[in-house]
Amino acid sequence: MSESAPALILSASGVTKRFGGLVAVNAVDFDIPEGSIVSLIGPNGAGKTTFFNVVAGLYEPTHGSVRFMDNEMIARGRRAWAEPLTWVLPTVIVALLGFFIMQVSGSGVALALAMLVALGLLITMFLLAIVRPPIYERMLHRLGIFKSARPNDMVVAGLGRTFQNIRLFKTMTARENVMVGMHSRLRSTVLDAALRLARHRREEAEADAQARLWLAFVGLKGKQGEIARNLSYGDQRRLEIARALASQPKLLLLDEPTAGMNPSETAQMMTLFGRIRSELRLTILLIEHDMQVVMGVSDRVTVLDHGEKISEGTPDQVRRDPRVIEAYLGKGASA
Amino acid sequence: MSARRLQGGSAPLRLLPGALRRGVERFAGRHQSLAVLVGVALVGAFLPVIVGVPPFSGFGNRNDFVDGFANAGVFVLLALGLNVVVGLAGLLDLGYAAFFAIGSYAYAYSASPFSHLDVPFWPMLLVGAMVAATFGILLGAPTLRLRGDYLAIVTLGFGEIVPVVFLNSDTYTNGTNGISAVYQPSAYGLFGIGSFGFGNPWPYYVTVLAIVAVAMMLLYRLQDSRLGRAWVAIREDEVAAASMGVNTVTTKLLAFAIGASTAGLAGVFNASKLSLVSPDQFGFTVSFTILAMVVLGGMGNIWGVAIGAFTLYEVQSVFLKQLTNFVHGIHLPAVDLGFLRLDISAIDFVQYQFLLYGLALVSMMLLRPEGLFPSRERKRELHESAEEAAESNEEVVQA
Amino acid sequence: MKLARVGAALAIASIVVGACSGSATTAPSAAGGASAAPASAAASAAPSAGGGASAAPASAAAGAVDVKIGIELPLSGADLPNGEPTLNGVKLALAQIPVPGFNVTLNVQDDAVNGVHDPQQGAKNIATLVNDTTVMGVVGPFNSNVAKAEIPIGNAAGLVQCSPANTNISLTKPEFGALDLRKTNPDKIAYVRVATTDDIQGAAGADIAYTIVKARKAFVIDDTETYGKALSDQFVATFTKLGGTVIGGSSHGVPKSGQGDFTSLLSLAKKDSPDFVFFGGVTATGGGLLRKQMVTAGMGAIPMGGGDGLSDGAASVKGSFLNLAGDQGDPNTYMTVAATHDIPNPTKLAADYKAMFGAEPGAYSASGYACAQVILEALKNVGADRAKVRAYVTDPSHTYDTVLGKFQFDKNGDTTQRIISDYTFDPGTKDWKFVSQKDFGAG
Amino acid sequence: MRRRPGRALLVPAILLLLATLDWSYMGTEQFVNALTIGAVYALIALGYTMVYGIIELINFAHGDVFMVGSFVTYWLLSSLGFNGTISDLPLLVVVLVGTFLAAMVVMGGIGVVIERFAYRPLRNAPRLAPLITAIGVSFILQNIIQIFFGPSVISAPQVMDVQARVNLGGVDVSVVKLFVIAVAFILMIALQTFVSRTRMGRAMRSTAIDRDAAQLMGVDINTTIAVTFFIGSALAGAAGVVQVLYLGTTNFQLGFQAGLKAFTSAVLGGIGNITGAALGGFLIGFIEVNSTVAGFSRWSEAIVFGILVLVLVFRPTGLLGQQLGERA
Repeated sequence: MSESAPALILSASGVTKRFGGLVAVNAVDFDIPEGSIVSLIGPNGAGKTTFFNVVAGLYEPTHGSVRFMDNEMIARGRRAWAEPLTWVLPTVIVALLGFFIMQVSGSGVALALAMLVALGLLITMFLLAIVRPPIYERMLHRLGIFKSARPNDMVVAGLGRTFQNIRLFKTMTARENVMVGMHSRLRSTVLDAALRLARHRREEAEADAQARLWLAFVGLKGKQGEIARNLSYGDQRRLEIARALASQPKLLLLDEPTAGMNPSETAQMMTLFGRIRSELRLTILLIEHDMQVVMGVSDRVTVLDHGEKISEGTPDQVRRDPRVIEAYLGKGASA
Repeated sequence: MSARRLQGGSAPLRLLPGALRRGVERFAGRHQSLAVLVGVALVGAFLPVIVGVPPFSGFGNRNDFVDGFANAGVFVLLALGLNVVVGLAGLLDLGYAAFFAIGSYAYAYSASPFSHLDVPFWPMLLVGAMVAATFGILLGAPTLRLRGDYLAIVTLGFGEIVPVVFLNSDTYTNGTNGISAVYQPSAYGLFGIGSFGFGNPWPYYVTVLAIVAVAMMLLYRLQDSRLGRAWVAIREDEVAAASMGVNTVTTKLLAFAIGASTAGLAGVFNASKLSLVSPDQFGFTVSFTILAMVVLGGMGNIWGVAIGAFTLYEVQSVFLKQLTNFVHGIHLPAVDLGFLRLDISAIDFVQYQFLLYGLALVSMMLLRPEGLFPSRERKRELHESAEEAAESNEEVVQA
Repeated sequence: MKLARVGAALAIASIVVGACSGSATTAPSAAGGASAAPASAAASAAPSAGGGASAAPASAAAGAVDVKIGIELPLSGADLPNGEPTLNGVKLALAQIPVPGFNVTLNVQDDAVNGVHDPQQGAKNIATLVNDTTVMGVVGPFNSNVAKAEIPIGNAAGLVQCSPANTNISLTKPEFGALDLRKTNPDKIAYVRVATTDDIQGAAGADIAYTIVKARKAFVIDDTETYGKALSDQFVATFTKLGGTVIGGSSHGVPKSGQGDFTSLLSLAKKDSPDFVFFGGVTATGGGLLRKQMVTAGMGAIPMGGGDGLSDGAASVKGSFLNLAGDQGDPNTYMTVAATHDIPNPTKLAADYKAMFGAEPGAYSASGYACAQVILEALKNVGADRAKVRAYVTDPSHTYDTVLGKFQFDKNGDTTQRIISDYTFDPGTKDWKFVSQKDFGAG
Repeated sequence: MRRRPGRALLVPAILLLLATLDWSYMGTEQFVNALTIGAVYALIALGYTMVYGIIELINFAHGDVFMVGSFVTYWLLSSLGFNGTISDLPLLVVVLVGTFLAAMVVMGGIGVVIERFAYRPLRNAPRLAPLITAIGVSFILQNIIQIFFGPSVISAPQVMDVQARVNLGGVDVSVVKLFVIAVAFILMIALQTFVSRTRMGRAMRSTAIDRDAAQLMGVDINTTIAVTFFIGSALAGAAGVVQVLYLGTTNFQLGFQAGLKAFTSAVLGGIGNITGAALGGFLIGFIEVNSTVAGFSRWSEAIVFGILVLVLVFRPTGLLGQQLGERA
């Protein structure tokens, strides 16, 4: 039973997203137990994709927060205004110190030195702010400064996603698309690449091999050389999944992966989901219109309508929920 | 994959017959960097020879040409750098000359009687590059969040501001007079050359060749790396790239920094060759010229861009002059439209090089956005085996 | 594919030949110079739009030694009105002065890029002229920042340059860093000029304002460029020294921005009601616009002055200062030229010039003529030898009797003739009218 | 170019605010100068903002359209034999109206042609392509002008008496400047009404908001975009006429700087927003004049572009613009 599922991999509480006047998502609480397949359904414009994008770090929520792997990752920024101060303050302090020393010792050298150091500090802080190494993040944390995670942060934390309207790198080959997916797992730096260090060459070779494996996994064996643009629609969907898997995520967000597929393709997709879960032990969050798919694969189903959660539970519970039926009325076909 | 990438752009290779060409490509595949160096060396050796034979020999003597080639080398460097920003990462930088200026001033300030710092040339190559890179980051950091076209404008503004700053901060830049008598590189007596001097263009030519060769080699390596893929990914679809774990900010900044540092190199070399740096050398026309070179050569294609830059420079500095002389030689009748008088035989075509650039930019974008050189390869690659196609990620604008 | 094979052959051949050429060319082109001759001969005819295709004197005897005078001037775009009359001055000199035993032609190089003089192009040009071994001396450049790029090259090559128009002090005077420009051979200067320097011209401007116009309160504007700023700064210095006051204490810089709109600056000036406005700059950078907008702003009655940068012909000349300024209220526009006006025989020069080019001589036609005279005289005395020509020209002991009158070059290459001529607008002829000239002596 | 009924009042409101401030340090004349320069920028900025609003293209050539407009005016007036002030009022009115109409129609036409041949083929190409094309077009325009009229500055006939003054609150103010400001305001109000009241205006707004949806609703996209270009370029043409009336000079490089500053205005006000563009234009005018008054004339350009950079960095949507979508 999914109720007794292990620890939550992701839990969103009171997530709200406004665009100007429009409330796309309204105070949605949402939990994903580890290892489960959870589906998010709802009529068009119910705010599914918006919620999705909030979770993926693409939108900053207006209210509420999202915990991922036991860390608060996504929420409205706190004390964001204070961050620039951390860049400037050290500089100012050193400069003042310099003045002080000059007053005392009366030597201009001290001031000049201090000024140089100050400038150095400014630039270092600036660079730190850009690269955002752990030290910097920890410092911000200590100062109570919180910035909502960006999409790439979420990927690093272990979240992979696909898009409703396929967003592959069209002019790249399938293999390169997957290798971009590995980006956050590869370590080689500019220097490694420029100097062609052994470690860089090794990493590239491994990445190449791995990419082929991922392509094989989703059933694109031998197509690694194809330009993404030239792949068939179904293959593009598979490639997107392979690209997402390549980042070795814990949680996989799939946005209508079977949209526009014929029954047989859809069936293959569903088996793929099964394998992703069984062989890779991944948790999956699924947005889907095709009720067959939803009811077939998911442990839990959540229904959004007009940005609000109107129902949640096992597929059967949801199917019987009158509010869901009401929400879907008029689109009886899918109900 | 390197082989095909090299072939993907390397126009000179087209001269070779099939078998030999394939051989070269196989070799290039295994030793790409070496191949680039050899390629540049061959071209470098070829140029001074070809200008010895008619019709070129009629346009001026060899030393003039070599001097011109050395100047062209500067633009090749600039184009290579801008190619990283525009061609690979897809960030339209319209203020690129600013980094050229920063590199030039960095050298002029630290190696001229103006400051009496007298730092030698060779270390300054690196320092200049680094200074330019730093400014690249400092400019990029706040602006890279912007969408493409906004970025273009910000960089354009930056490109306008920098010369004004150099113009008005007399204490450090000698203001409008510029810094003159900048020291020339010194080979410390090697090859019998102390200071490079003014009379003999060959040391400059060789130096710039070396710089270009190394730059191209490094750029190829980066293009083949994780970073190169990330650049193209951002160019293709920034949101998707970010959602695949690419840190768009740092990746773009690296593109900016690397592009800027190349411009810094070019600046240092140029300042040392011209021995003069003044604010009026770095107007927007320079930025746009370089952009035209990149677009013409084929955005994202290293060899193509290098050739595009060289061609365009020679066209404006040699061909247009000859054309002018030719047209002045034959006396065409003047077109007379009332008070509008268009006397073709009085036109100085050198004056209209920007018309040429304009036409080049427009027709390129409309007819073959992938640029002059890569296109043929790409078309073929698309029809060849999948593995062959593997490299056509070099062109920027399709989809 | 055939073509491709040929290409391949070429490519391979090149590797071999390239290697040889590399070693061969370390000695500066001997053959190159010769092969360049026809081209440069063609070039000499090129930029001179209309008038005097071949400048070779009629008296060119067969078998005479072929030598050239290099021309390095801005000859296209906005700078053409400056360059062409100067070039024509040289042509006139060549046509009139017989040089027995020599067949003197020109090697003309244009340093304007997109219609504006460009140091880089200048440097390239001078290198070209150095490589043309038949060039004995160069007339030019016209602009100071171009000169800065060229002087070191000429100095290293020992090719003498005579500038008809450069006025920037730092080009020659050691105390302003000129030695850095001639590092290679500090003792062998290769650059002389017949025009006197900005410090004197700026002073002359201030002198006009103070003594002739009787102005006490001046508003100074410069175009933020090398020539203009130096001029303005000197004007400010002298004018205050004479006892006048400069509004704001210094010059107001207006970079040559697209619209050339001085309106708000003039409104600013108007508040302090100046009785003289000085513009350091050239027509191309806003001289004419400024005067025109002064009139618009109701300041047409206030005299305006400027340097020789405004001296680009009558109101009939399209794009000239007077043409742009229009003729409302201009009688009190003044302009100085860093050259003598009372040349020994002005009418003859003007007549000959008109006869040959069908136009009035420009402000620097006579200077160009004089430069040519200097080089030709050296040629006559020492023969076709660059080094000797340079030595002769720069020898302070030689006195030259030129169309500008008698003068020498001091040890820095500056003319000893420090005369500034003042001109004003003449509503009758709609052209500049000579007012007076002042000799600032051998200072 | 979203419709913001309330905001139509913003420009007058803010100008009123500016007027109530104490400008004594700068004086009425400078105030008028600022308005005049601002008016020119605003007129050009409108073109930028409309085109951007509807096809999200920064039309780099727009500044040069303005430049060409000034040359058309010059050509027109001088070929009609006018070479100075026209004292006869009726004739003057006729000439002015005629010039404005002619210049606006001609430039509008040129704008449409440019769109048709340079931009339309690239409508679905990636962003870079049309941007680069626009730069190319700008070069081409400049050089065509240079071929016909030469590189040097041109002195154009000023048909209005530039020295005429009227007394305004104890200060003599140039009539030409007032005329320029008036023209600018009339055109802006006309544009505002056109966009908000007419059918074509609605078509433009809907196309700007969602091109595909508009197409589904039966809006002819090509015509709508063409009309947008026509109007934008026509306004630039009007600015060209103003330039000649006001400064009486022009040259082939006029477009770059002016265009850049006008674009800054558009961005400052919030690109895609007509009222914003007008507002931005006047603000830039004030910034420029004040930097001169404060004695920073050498820096004025750096200041303007510095502001551009700052605005784009801290509020990319400008003063009146709305938030953009995805962040990445």
